[in-house]
Amino acid sequence: MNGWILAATLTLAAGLTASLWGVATGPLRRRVVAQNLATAVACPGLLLLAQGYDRPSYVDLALVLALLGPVGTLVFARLLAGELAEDPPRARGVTWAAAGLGAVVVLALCAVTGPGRATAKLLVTGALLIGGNLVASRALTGGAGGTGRA
Amino acid sequence: MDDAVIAVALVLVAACATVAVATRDPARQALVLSVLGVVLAVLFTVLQAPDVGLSQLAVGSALTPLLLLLTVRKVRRRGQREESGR
Amino acid sequence: MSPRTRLWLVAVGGAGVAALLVAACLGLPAFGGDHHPYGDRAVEASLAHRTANTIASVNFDQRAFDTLGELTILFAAVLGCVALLRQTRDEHRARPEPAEVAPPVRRYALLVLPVALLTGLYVIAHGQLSPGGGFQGGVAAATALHLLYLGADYRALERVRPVGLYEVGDGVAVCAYLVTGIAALLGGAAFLANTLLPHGTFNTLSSGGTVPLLNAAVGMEVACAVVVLLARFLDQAVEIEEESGT
Amino acid sequence: MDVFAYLVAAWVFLAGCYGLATSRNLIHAVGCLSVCQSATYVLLLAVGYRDRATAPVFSDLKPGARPVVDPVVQALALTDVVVGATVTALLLALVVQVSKRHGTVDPDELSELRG
Repeated sequence: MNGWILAATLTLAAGLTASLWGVATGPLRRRVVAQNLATAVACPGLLLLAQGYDRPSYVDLALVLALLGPVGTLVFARLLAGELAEDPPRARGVTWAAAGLGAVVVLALCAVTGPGRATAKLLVTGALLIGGNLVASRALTGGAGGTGRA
Repeated sequence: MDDAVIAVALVLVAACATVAVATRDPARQALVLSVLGVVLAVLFTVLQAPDVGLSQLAVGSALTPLLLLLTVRKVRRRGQREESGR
Repeated sequence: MSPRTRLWLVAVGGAGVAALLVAACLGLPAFGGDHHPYGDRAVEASLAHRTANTIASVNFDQRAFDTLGELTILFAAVLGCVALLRQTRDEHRARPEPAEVAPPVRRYALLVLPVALLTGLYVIAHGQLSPGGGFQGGVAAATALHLLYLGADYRALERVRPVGLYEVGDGVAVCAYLVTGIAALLGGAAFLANTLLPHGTFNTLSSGGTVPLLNAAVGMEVACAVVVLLARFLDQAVEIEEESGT
Repeated sequence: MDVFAYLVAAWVFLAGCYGLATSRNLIHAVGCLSVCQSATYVLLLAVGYRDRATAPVFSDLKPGARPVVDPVVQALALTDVVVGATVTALLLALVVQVSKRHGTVDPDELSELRG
């Protein structure tokens, strides 16, 4: 029995089911927030899996997701700006919950890993994840604003 | 324990693929496809294929949605112009 | 054909395929079985060539010819896109209006752009050691470049992205892959055989003989291909308008 | 669990095919095709999986310390993910052309135009 994999299973099952439900139903403003949530939940899940399988090299996946996931959300924020401006999303609660989850997971993993290059990588991943999701969520809730052209 | 996480990922992939097909509006389908990309990457990781997961993340999270949305925008822009031109 | 008949046809055909697929699934070796003769031999061959990432070894050493086929598909797909999405005579370019981007988004994009580019290069460079390689890193690096479109606007991206250069880079990368293969041929071995360079020390950046070279060629090819593809689509969606239009 | 993974792959493939056949929008059809593609990755990786094994990547693992899964199917899936994306791009370019020529992306309207 491996506690890390159990935690990853619970995180992924709950978080991704919620974001799948959100992305499948409801108005557009809920769907884009759910898409952002999928990134924010999958990234800590991948970090927990890397620890659970005892393979530090799996952290690369979380790093790439933390970088490109918010880029994907920014794509939606930019190209759907017209529709989103009519009915702007509200995502403060979800965003901060996801950011909190990311922070807790990264700190727990850092505590286990101990100082070194691996910890630095974890911290970078965590910073990119949390920063990226906050910015992406900001862009969705009207930050992209303006004319929504080009 | 490994089996449980694989089963969860498989069920998520099946559900997500079904939703992606059932979503008829291309822009909303692009959103579902981007979630499908993330879920597939998780499945590949638990099937111990991090290389494929990385590939899927790189392609599925930003590239495919961007291509789909740009096509939607081009086609819509044409459609709108024809509506107004008639 | 009326939609109703078509739906029936799909149902009948789908049921047939479903039955066959289920029968095939029941006949496959059980999931998670221990019998992988080909895989075990691939791992041994990879360790013999001192390549730490077996998947990179399969891609760029044991089945390098297969990867050449994949590269050809990639190249052909990009060529097709460029031909299909070129600017025709009855279309003209309209200057897109500059977009207004919220300051935090702009700062984020400019801050993350170099980090993402570096990560892409890291993923390519460590392809033969840790998970990653030319295919993944190339896509990541090329996507990162488009943060400039998201963070600023399309004209900012156009300034730092001479598409012609990337088109040339795409061709050069395919040629580099072929030249590496032919060099092995000239050295008296088979096409794309990994005999050109010493295999090096296990688990270092220079290990694996020609694997890092082919890996870098693929990384360049994929990155250039994605940039060219997205450039064509962005042109169509943002800039090009028909003459009769607005 | 013995065949569940294979059945999921079959389900994803059939769902994609259903979407392709009943699609009213070519962009949606291209999306369904990419769902079909992902079914092949699931099937390939499921065939290569081995219980209680780990990835055959030895940068942080001593060779022989743990059983490893099959790398060959992973290499096949890996290249196809990226190449599949560019083929999707080619199809989308065709859709853009169709919309330019015929002014619609509904396959039913397109067949009416022709006949």
